[in-house]
Amino acid sequence: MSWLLTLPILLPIVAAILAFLYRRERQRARVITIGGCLLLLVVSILLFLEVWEQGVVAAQMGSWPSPFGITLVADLLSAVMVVITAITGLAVALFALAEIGPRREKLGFNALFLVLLAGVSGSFLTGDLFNLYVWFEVMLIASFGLLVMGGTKAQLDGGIKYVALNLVSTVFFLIGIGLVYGLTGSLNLADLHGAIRAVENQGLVTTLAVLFIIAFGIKAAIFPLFFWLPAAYHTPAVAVSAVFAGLLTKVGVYALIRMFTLVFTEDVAFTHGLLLVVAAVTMVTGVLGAAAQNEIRKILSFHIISQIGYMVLGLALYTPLALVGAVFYLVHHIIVKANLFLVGGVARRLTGSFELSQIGGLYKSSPLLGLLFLVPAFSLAGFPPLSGFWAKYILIKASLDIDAYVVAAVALIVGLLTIYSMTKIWAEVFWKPHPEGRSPALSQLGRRERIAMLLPISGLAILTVVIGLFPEPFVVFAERAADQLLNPTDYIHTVLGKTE
Amino acid sequence: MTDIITAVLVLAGALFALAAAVGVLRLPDILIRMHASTKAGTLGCGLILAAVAVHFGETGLVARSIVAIVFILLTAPVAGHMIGRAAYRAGVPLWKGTRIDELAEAKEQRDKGA
Amino acid sequence: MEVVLSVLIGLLVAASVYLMLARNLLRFVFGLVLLSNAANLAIFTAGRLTPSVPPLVPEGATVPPEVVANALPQALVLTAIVISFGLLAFALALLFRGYQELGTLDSDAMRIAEPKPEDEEQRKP
Amino acid sequence: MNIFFLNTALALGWAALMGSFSLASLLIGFAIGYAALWLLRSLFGETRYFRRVWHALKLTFLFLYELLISSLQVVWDVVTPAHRSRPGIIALPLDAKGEGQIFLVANLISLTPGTLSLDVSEDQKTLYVHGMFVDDPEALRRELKEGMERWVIEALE
Amino acid sequence: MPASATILSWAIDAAFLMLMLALLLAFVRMARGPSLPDRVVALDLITILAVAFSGLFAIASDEGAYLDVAIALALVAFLATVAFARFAERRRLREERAQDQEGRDP
Amino acid sequence: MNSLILRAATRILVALMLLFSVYMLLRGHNEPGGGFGGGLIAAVGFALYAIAEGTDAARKALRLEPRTIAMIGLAIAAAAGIAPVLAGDPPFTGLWWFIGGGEGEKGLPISSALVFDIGVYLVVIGSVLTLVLSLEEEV
Amino acid sequence: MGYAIGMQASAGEKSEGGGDGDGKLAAPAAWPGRVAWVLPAALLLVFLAQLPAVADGQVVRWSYPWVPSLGVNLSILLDGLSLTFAILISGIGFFVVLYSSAYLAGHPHLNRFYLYILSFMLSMLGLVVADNLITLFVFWELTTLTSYLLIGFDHASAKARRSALQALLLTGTGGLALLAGFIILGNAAGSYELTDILVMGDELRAHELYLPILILILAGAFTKSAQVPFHFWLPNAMAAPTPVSAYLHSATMVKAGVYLLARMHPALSGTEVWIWTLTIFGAATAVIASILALRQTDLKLALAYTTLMALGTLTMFLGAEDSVAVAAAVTFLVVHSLYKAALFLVVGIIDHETGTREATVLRGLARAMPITAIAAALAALSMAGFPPFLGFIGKELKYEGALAIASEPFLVATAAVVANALMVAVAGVVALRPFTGTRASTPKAPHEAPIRMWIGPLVLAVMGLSFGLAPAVIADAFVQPGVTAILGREEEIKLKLWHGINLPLVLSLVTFALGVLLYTLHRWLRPRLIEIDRRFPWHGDEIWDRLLDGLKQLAAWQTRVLQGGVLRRYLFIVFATLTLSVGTTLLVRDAIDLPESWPRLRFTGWAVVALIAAGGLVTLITASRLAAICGLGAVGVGIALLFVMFGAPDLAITQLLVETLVVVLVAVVMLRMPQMQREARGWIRRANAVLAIGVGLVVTLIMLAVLQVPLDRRITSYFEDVSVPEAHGRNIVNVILVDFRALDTFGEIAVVALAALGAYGLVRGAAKRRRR
Ligand code: NA
Ligand code: NA
Repeated sequence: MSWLLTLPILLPIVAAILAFLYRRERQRARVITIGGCLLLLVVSILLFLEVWEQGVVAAQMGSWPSPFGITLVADLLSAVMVVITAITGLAVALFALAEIGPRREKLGFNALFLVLLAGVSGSFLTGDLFNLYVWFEVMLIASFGLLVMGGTKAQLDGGIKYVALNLVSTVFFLIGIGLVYGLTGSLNLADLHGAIRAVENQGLVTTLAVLFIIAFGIKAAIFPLFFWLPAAYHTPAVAVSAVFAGLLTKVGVYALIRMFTLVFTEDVAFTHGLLLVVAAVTMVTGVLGAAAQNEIRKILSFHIISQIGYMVLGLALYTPLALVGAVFYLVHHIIVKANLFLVGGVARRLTGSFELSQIGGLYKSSPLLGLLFLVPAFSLAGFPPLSGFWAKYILIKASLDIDAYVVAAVALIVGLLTIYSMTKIWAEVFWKPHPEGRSPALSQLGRRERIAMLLPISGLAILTVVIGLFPEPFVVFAERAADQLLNPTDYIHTVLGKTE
Repeated sequence: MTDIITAVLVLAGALFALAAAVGVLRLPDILIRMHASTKAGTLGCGLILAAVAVHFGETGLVARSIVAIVFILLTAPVAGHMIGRAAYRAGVPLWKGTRIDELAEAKEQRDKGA
Repeated sequence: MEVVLSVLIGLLVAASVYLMLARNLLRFVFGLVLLSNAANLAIFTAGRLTPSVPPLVPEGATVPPEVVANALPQALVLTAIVISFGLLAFALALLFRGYQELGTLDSDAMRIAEPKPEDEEQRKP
Repeated sequence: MNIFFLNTALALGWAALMGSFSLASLLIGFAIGYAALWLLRSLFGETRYFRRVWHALKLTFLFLYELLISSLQVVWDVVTPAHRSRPGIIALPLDAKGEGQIFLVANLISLTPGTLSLDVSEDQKTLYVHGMFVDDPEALRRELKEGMERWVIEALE
Repeated sequence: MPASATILSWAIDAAFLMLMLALLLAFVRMARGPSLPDRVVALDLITILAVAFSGLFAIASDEGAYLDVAIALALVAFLATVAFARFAERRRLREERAQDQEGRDP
Repeated sequence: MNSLILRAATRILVALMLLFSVYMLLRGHNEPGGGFGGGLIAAVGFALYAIAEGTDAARKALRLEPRTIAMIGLAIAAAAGIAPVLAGDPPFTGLWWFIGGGEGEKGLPISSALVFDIGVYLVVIGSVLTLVLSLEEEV
Repeated sequence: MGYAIGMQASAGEKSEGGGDGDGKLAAPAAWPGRVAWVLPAALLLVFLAQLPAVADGQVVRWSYPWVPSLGVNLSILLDGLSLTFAILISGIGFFVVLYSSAYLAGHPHLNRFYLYILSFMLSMLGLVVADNLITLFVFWELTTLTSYLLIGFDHASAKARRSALQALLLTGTGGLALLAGFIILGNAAGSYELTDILVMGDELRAHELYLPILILILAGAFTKSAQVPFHFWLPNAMAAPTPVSAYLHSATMVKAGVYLLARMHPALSGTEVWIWTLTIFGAATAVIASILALRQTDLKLALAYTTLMALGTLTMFLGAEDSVAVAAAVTFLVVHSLYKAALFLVVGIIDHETGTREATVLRGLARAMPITAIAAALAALSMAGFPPFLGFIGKELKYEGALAIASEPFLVATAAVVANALMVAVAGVVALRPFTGTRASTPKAPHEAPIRMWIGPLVLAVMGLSFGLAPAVIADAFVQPGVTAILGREEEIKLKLWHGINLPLVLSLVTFALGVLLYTLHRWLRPRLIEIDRRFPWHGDEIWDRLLDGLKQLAAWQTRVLQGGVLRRYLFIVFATLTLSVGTTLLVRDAIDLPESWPRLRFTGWAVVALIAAGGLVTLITASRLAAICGLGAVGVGIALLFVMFGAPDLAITQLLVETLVVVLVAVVMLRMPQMQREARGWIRRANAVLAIGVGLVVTLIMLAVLQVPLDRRITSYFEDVSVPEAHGRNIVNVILVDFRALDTFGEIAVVALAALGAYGLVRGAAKRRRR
């Protein structure tokens, strides 16, 4: 059992080490990378099945009992996030085969990429606050390296802002951890659930909760802390921005969900109320930001922010259905957003730019790419019967169920503006003729390149459609996951190993 | 007895250290200040480390104290040399009372030759 | 002592925030170093202070003799120090390359990734 | 240097006999071993080992003494109100050969009163020294050559 | 407490006081400069004083572990000084080429 | 850096530093020190070497590329973490062997924790030197 | 006007394509065209097969649990209403597909066209047969999506793209409102199944959320069915190929809103709000659209406006409770679908054959294209409401229904008369003038279209005549079951051609007279109407543009303010947010807890604290970066000394080592960097200072409050107890690092290794590039 929980972290790191040591043998390094991602997927699915059947599972690193040693723990949310991480990782790694050249591979792209996955998995699986910090940092440093690899001016400029703001978040997270420890004497999340309630000065607990909202909020890119994201996400290699877009902010959202369902749940009116306001403003500012952009990746980047608002909304409403929505949204969004970046990458490859004004003409000669764009784009916009519709629908219903009409309206309007941006891309990149009269076609790509690019995109698109057409199992899953979040007794008992 | 020796060493060491600091603050130019820091500072620190050796008297600690003292004796003058040379080469002005500069003369001659 | 250190931490944080808000990125880095130090000190202080007695078990004993300093925050701070070193080293390399490519350390002038609207207009054909 | 290893082995043997590897017993063992080897010196043929150990000891103590003096001078200098030094930089022609000797000379000069090694010329033949009291450069040069440099050469050759 | 121990504890206090005073003075020089090597000398002295402080603390707390701090510091402080000195020297060389103004830190 | 005095000093100092770093590594479990401290001191030693003798000499002295050292260190640490799984324990469980232990005496301890710390040591050396050398060569 | 359609689109593509990819694209596979019509035909048969049973009053239901956890089922409800729609959709769909195969023959994207239009048809069918609100909504949105692709089918034209977007966003807006309305309705009813909801009319009308539900659902219906003021998207949507317009924008999609109103009738109708809203919006739409229709010279646009008129009329009548009014609506629905589809297709033929749709140049086509002329005449007569066409019956019924409407018979009747009169005129303009008179020159020489094109309009037009002659067929098959479904009660409806002389007949005569007058005057009227329209202050289209511009400006403004590209502004906002939110929480949650007394401190403590503070201060205020670094060094040393003083030798060692390495790295890097410039003075600096103090203050206050709580040391105690016996290490810190919390350490060394790897890639990556 314990190995199953540890492997999603150790496996990518071991693969990273091997890929690095074999970096001069390009083929072998690539095989190791893809193989590592595949294995990660297998392991994560096994873990998910285990959690699905057994309920929450936990493992004590070093055999030291909780809350003394570090606990790795998977409930359904963690497990599914690891699965999605593996899926995204595999898809992006495949895409990277066609995109990342030998120079960046030799500089350690594969190792950085794999360790990024390890950091993300670690963040999802750890049951310890400080250990979460560590995995955050692993993820962060890998993302730093990936972001600026290649070293163009834009990358460096964006990278500086990205690094600066993320480091600030990191330090405040660290301070927060210190304060939580100083207040409760514990770092184990399950243990903190009780310890935080035992604190007399609950006002102080709320204050710390707000500090964590800020620290995780920067990672999650909520309003008004998201600046690092649009500053940087359009600058690196497409594979890199795709994996960032899919996973990084979601780790922040995950951390918010974890902390604000397991630890900080005593002053819900205040903390979750704050989150609700933040969620609404985040949705709006994100989508408006996108409306102002005319570059594919910039548009998509701002949409990440607005979508984060939806997920936070699910947490902020703090009802069973709302959490179902948040979980569903997380899963859906990662798949869709990563895929949109990948499609954008292919579009750039074929047309030569990300700037809407400089490209076009894909509809005519690359209908398949058009379809592969439409699926995630309209899913993102919440069109039925794609995955995004159900995600949005659940959240709106959850809002309306508790008479939160304003946020429901905001969520709806933001959905509309999302359509606006997605169709802007569609109209400019696909429908509009290419300004230089070219007819970019997929046949321009070599066979292997085409497979490496289209296979992951198609796979993710099919997944989107499958979730859209057969949402029931996913909803059932999300309901169970949400139930585990709202009633963390299982989690706590599994970790602390006692029954009351 | 060891306590008394320790006390003396400690006091002497601290005194030299203080003298070094006063020198570094008060003396007129960088090279002269370095005399203070290199000599008095090293001795002060060395004496306190010697006090550690005396105070504990255990083999491991005594050996480590000696290692530390040796290390300081090895490094302090090198550091002085490095800083002094850098200061000189960087053209940090010397005190007005400086009487003779054979290094500058040598450099001049070299430059002429070149 | 904890009280004094709390105030000191506040001062360090204030100084670092002020530095980080500067235009010059070197100042930002200095601020970051200070902030990391403040954070480490905060964790250390939050674990409460025990004068002079390190968390070492004497040879032959099975438990530390008396009240010793709290070992856990020390381990956390140690980890944090090393991590922030890694991050800082990377930030320095980034700054170095950034200056090489962008020719400035003035963050206000770094407008490649997010150009001013008027610049963007000019860039268009 | 074989004899040095022999001497060290004797020290270790002594410590083993005494059942204590404390520093004191090792030092005593070394001293006793030194004495024994000195007595048997004819066995080793032509060797400078015994002299060198002696010179090294002499160097160490002389150096420590000089360091103390120089530090006291600093103390004196800083506690007296007016600054009365007459500094200057002089070139010291070197007889010491090789990095090791030059390094030791330079270091010792730095740690002794009134002088601080600044630089070594590229041909390794001149050491530039900053002196605090350079009334007579020639006298200072002579003093340094006769003192520290000679002691070092003695100890290392 | 035997008299010698009293004397020792008194001596340690006095030594601490002197070290702290020394630290303060060195700090003033460091802050005032004016040249880079001046600051480096001061910083070098500060680290030397920290070595002494650690040693002294080892005696004061009767805890040998602090000696290791002193050793580690003694080992590495040298590197910082060398790096700084090299910086000052190399910068000068660069500036002779670039006609920069940083030769004297204000 | 072109300084005879520094070069000569470095010979001795680096040897001392490396010695001390191994000493810190090995006794870290019982006294202050350990993989970090040890690794950092060794790295400082090599950095000094690089400054005094040039980066090429430092690279030659290291033999392996520093990045490779770091990765090998990471691999060793990972192996120490995973090894207990083979023994049926959770990852990172300490495995201990006491060589030559008898009555009362535990003997010389060899443990997965030590192996782990060696991994830490190598990672620190490799990483710090990667940073120092690559920056040094660029500037 | 130059609305590019079908063939023009492909010609346009050839000109802009630059030639390189065209060879590959020119010939799509032919087989989809040969089988595409099979699907609508088969569906038509399936639905027709249901007709007897449904006409008999039965309701076909079928349900499959789709997302049961969310109460969403794929359930089908086939009653009179939905079957009427289903038959119209599949029937007209069949003709349109057939027509398209000739109309778009050779178009490079013909197969995509089939895909879109068949998808649209399926979505539309799904919409009308759905028995579940959410399922209905799913199909509703799918029609929006497929129509977006169809309107933009001529994708190279900017106008088509704009129209597609406009239709998408406008109907999308309504769709979102509809979703909210459905969710609230579902909550109010406790079910999403229409079958359940439709019998709960009384409860729903009494529900406290009735009004929001109604408004939201009406918003959906009105935008989809292009009611004033949302009408402007529909004429713009004529950018689509003509078969699309015929199908979507006359017969089917725009009627989705009408369908929804009819569907919701049993549940929501009968209230004042319902009646007045539908009547007023419907009447306004009908009248305004009729006037706008006469203004047009583009035949297709003229038809588009008459479609608006029809939609307004239908809405108006659905506002009523009276069975005759509702019967009028259902009848007119069928009538309109038949003639309007036929006329659109005719216009398509004209366009296809002559190359223009301009009413001003089209004359005397009857000889060249006789069958088309017959179809046009039949359809136009039905449209104008001449007996014995079904259109006449529909119109009579409208007047009868209008007069039967209890609340506002005069308004409704007047609106109906005006609209119908205009319809007569437009019928003349569209179907009479082009075929009569003497030929004028057209871009292409006209001749009769292939059978696949004229068969559709002809059959539809003939049906308009035959159903007029045998109205009972329509009445029994569609109208009566439809009315029953709409009103939710059994109704007996009989359609007759001849009612005797009554008020409706008089109104009919007035209509004809007025219509003929308008037709004769239409060329005189047209410039005046255009002038009036031009002076009219609010044009939906312009408002739309202004809205979009406003959105863009708002977006640009927000981006300038928030995401201005300046790092320190980002940081300022982040720090300010931190201070304000955390500080406010501290205050409002009463969390501040200051210690009572200040502890006494030994001078060493004070001195070290002073060293740290002074080092920080130097770093803060100095203009020299070297001094700043030295200040940092002093801070580092000071903190190491603190670690020494409080029992943390391991920490002190690490701190010093790391500090040294940082200094070394900084010194290396700084060689290549310029000196720090002075920071700007002034208010920014003061604001920064205030903020910095704020952050520091907040941190200190929280620290102090935390320290007031006694620390629970159980975890450390455990470590102290087991460190030696179980983990065999006496340095507890090290044991934590390599054993108790080894996973932390593992992650940490991964960070360090990756930092090195990343920095190496950064530094060396550039080096290699430069060397190249
Ligand atoms: Na350690
Ligand atoms: Na363990």
